[in-house]
Amino acid sequence: MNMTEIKLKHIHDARTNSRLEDLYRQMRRVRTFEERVGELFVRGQSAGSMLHLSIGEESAAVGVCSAMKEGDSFTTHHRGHGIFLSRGANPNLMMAEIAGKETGYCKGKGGSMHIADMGLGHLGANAIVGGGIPAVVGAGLAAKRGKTGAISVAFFGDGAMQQGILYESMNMAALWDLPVLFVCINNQYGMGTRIDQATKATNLHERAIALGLNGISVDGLNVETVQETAQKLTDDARVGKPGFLAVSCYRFFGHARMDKSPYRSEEEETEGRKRDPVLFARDNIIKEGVSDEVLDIIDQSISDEMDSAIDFAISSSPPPLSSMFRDVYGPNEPEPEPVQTRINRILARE
Amino acid sequence: MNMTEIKLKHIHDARTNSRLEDLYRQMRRVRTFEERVGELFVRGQSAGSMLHLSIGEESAAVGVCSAMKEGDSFTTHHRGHGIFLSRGANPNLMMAEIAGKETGYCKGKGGSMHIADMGLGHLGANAIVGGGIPAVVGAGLAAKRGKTGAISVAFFGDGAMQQGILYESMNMAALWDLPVLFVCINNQYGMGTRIDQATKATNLHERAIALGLNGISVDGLNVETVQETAQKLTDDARVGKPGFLAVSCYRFFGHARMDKSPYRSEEEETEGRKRDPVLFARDNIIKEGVSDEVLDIIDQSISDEMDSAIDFAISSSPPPLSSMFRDVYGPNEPEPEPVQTRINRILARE
Amino acid sequence: MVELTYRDALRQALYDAMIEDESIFIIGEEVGRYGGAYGVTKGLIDKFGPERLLDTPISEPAIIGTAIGAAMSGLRPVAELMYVDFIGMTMDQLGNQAAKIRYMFGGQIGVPLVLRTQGGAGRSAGAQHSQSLEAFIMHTPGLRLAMPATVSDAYHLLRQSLTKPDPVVFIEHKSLYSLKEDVDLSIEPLPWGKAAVRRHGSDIVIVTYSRQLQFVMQAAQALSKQNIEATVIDLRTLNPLDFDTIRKEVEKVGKVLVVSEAVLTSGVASELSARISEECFDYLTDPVVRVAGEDCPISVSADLEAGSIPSPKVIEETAKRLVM
Amino acid sequence: MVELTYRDALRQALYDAMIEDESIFIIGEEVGRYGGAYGVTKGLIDKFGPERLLDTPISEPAIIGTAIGAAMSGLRPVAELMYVDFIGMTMDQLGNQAAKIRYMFGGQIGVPLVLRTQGGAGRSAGAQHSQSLEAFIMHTPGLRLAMPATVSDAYHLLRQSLTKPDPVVFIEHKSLYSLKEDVDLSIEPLPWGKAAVRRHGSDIVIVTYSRQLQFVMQAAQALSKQNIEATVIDLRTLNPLDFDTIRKEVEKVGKVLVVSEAVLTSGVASELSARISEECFDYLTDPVVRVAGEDCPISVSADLEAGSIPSPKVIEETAKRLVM
Ligand SMILES: Cc1ncc(C[n+]2csc(CCOP(=O)(O)OP(=O)(O)O)c2C)c(N)n1
Ligand SMILES: Cc1ncc(C[n+]2csc(CCOP(=O)(O)OP(=O)(O)O)c2C)c(N)n1
Ligand SMILES: [Mg+2]
Ligand SMILES: [Mg+2]
Repeated sequence: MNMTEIKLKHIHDARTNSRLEDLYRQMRRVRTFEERVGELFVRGQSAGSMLHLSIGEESAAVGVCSAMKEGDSFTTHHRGHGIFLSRGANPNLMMAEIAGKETGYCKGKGGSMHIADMGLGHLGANAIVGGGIPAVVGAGLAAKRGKTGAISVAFFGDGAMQQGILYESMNMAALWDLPVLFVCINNQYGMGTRIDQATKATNLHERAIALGLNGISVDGLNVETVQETAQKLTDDARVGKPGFLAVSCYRFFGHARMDKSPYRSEEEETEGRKRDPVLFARDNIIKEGVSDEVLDIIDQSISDEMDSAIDFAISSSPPPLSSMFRDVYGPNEPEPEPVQTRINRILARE
Repeated sequence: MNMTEIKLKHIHDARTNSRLEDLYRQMRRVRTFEERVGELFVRGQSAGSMLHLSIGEESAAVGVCSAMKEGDSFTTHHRGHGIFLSRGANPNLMMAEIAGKETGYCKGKGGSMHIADMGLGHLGANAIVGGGIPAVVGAGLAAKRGKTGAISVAFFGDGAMQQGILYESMNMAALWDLPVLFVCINNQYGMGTRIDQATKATNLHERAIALGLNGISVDGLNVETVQETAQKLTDDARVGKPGFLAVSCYRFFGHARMDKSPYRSEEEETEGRKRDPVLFARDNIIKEGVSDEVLDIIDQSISDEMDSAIDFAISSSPPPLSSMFRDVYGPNEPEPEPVQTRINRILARE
Repeated sequence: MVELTYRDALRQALYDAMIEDESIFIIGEEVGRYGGAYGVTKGLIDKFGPERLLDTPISEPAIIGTAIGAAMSGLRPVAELMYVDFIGMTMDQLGNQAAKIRYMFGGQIGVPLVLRTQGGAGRSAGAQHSQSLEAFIMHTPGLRLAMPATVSDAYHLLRQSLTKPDPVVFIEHKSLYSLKEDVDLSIEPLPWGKAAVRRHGSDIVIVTYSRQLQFVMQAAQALSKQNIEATVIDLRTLNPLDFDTIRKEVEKVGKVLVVSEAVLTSGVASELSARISEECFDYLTDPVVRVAGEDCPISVSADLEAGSIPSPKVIEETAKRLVM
Repeated sequence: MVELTYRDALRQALYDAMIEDESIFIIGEEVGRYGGAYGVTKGLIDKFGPERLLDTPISEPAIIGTAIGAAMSGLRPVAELMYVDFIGMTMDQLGNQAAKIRYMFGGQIGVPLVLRTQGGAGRSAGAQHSQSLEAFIMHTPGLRLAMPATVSDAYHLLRQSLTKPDPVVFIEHKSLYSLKEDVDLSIEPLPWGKAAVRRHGSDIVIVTYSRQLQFVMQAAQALSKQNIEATVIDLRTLNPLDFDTIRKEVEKVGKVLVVSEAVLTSGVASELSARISEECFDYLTDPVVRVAGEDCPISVSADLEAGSIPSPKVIEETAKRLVM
């Protein structure tokens, strides 16, 4: 135990950890993790520039995930670090994967947009907008058939609300009474397109209702509201009443790390960032009588944890070239022939 | 003029032709046309067995089409004979196309499921469920930009209600205020699947409303109701308020000519066929005081017309083999090379 | 020996596999109550119930996506796509998801789904219901591809597909469903991934698969009457591709015809022709000749339809010219 | 002569064409206000307004479908698909509708749309954002296919595409956008459908297209230092395919390398290799060799990514071995 850990333990022993404090801690972990991902990029250590940070969206990830149970499964969109972390991901393995390293969750082959962990029920992030949505219908089918009591949750952005596959998936989930929840993290933008530039129908949950699902929209400022709503919807889903939840929040930064968001005004951004679910929770905890200092200690310990994740990622090696043909097919199955092997054979004919 | 024509002219001159009588006449033309298509199949003269008859659905075709104007465009699904006919198609050219003959609308290359006539605004029938829907968004865009005052109407079945592309298309039409109408001919079945086996949400228009469109469901028994509702929706569409209309009816016969509908009971079919929009209209006309005999004469003239269509189709020739490579690309563009030409060149090397 | 149709053999394979493996279920449009658009799954719902014969709405992309999620959750879905012509709606789920999940996620999990579908011409079904689109699958690493040409293979390849750890696209041919053969299903089948030499001859090698095998065999018989003996290779699976068998036969003979119903340009015949030309270069006495579908859509009119794919006559004549 | 990037040349082509032809409009995700994911359409909205730069929701199938309907109604849409990797969502609209409408409807109407998209590796964008999927297009009769490799072609091929009566899929390469060249756009361009011989040599012919032209030219220079002179053919359009130019050059030299970034099996390189082997059989002294993408998904990790596509070094060494 280092000093911070000792202090934390002391605080923990001294008083009952409130639920809000726990939610705060989780949101802070997401926030700090994402900040470190940004640093990884600045240091030139991330695999590519396609890094989508979920800063500003922490309440959606944490609020919904805290209403999920062990054994539940989920898929996420490209902006899924926070969700995965909230479901228990190891930040070291995440950061290593984002850096494209062999020690990462996917051996450095997937990266930020294709991260997964079957052990934690993460059936995969997706770089195709809407691409991961129907898989939860299948997972829901399996859970229903196996009577496992598990649910499966699809996380996606407001942009995916205009992808046809969402409607097909929601219709099937309703038709078959599946333990499935669809969660739209409405950060107001799909790249540079504001939600009202993508649709006239901004009351997103109405679409789900029209297809026969439970449908609710909720303001994401207060993580407790999100958590409670999600709890209701997951409870229903668990007994075969599929649902849809839209959590509105604000994408604090650009779409990806290169995007400076020239398509929106500074005033809008300033206003948007005021609706900070992490600070909002922090303020409420303080109102409950917890001191700034205690929260600072929590923050510091998270900061240390994420620093280690960066160190872990940077000190790891990229996957070797020899791993290129591994895992295209299952074990003991015929593998692809490398182009070079074929060329050698052809040219060695004499 | 033959005898029937003279009689008809006489009747016409004698009294004001009611709107209902006109709608009846059109529905009867569809009904008789489809009956003849069935005969064509029985005689082994149709191109393939993929013939989808719209018997029982005449009020949807006629009701909506009579609310359309010259210059309007439309696409249909695979069960579109009645719609095309209601928009003014020439039965001879239709029947020839259905028979796969060179004299048909598409030179015998398209057939029943790929029939079209740009002159009448028919942008094409489609063998892909939902495949023709988004084209009306494009046609609507063009009409809006050109300020033509035209609308574009997509006709499709209840089965297409579960295709994602419909939602994408409706969303765009609403977003851009396009002169577009989506018409679902809800004949209760997609092949052997009853509508409530395909979705929990059988109030189909609610989905359109949730996306920001005008949305109405109407019973298709009375063609006048369909016509009036369609008139309202086309009027709105014409000024940039896109709409959706579901017309409920019953598919009297099997999905295609080979299908004997074993998946539904005879009682259901008997009940369903009682809801016959053609007979319903006929009864109402008789109630208005027109005699059976007058209607019989109308029917007979239509029967003659459709007999001629059959004769025309049967006496026409199939397209010559030489037309195979025509119209793959535009005029004066490089054409595909026939396999045989290539083989000849390769084998003639010595 | 029993006489079975291709359709019955497929149904039998599904039946036997479902009896043995509880995790198998069938999902698709009209697979249950209706029994499949071509009758392959007819009656299975009576035995296995609606939970294992899941009738779906008409939502092709989500059907495949659902099968993927189920496969990742321990089930073994057999998804049916009514026509291979609709594959263009599902290539994202198939090519970007199913095919890549094992690889992208570092080998954590596979997607053991079988996508059954059917293709090909022969029923005047028009441009959108008559295509042969196997090249899309063969060009997508991560997807296996089986295309049975015989009744026995309809059975065995489907059984084998249902034991594979990876997504298998299984393409039947609509004009083969009523094909009848006497088969003994208890005989040990060829291993998965192995081509079958259907006929031995010393004058020419004809490489083909799916329905064209029937046409090629007809042509080979006609050739035989003219004292031209053809070796006929039926590939059975295109991924894995049994190139060793092709090489062995080609090296013996030096003259090769590749026959495929699909559109010629950039089709499966192109891959086969290229590999043979590259790898058997010193053994070829003549150019490899592709007999394939015309580079145009397929018309509804029967003559044009028949004319746009290889015929026994064209195969025979091309082979003859190549040999002489 | 002005120095332009590939990106700028594309923008200039759109600009010039839109000035000349009022019916042209651009439709796609982020094409207007944002200026395109790779900046190609940046600023055009200021000149042409939101009616002609139509930002869409994220609805790929309906975007293509909308473009089809607009094209059939007298407009000339340029639809942008942000990544060619998403083509699997749109292949139905593209392959079953756009490609077949003229034919199915007996020549009544064409679908003069241009689908601009970009593909290829080079940005650590992972398995779903780095592919080269041109074979899907080349295998679909009715679709034209252009893939510019130079700044000048970026301009001219796009201008030419915008005059064609049929759907043109126009695939840019993400790693070429910042390529700079001195160009004089007023010089009469090569005709549409004609390949360019980028370099003449008597030892080997290398056939390629898109970004691999850059790699091939680097390899050719390195080879030249070793007294091996390569003829380099840049195909420019894959449909139409200028096989006459290939034939002419191959007949002179007899040794051929085909280089493509796409996955090898059943890819465009297969078609090229097959045709060359069949049609130039008597002129080939050696087998045609394909240097192409590996038959596996593309990793996000930079080394694996680079290793899974042809490199100048591999091209150079393969050519050398073939010549020696
Ligand atoms: C099918 C598909 N279309 C387009 C893209 C490009 N793209 C990546 S993210 C994105 C915006 C997505 O917006 P949203 O769903 O709201 O998620 P957010 O980025 O806001 O989290 C777009 C258009 C893609 N990756 N996949
Ligand atoms: C994309 C696609 N999926 C499936 C089919 C097969 N199919 C043809 S018609 C049909 C039923 C369509 O039902 P509906 O839309 O209600 O039209 P209806 O036949 O009742 O007029 C099906 C499943 C198809 N042609 N296209
Ligand atoms: Mg968003
Ligand atoms: Mg129906």
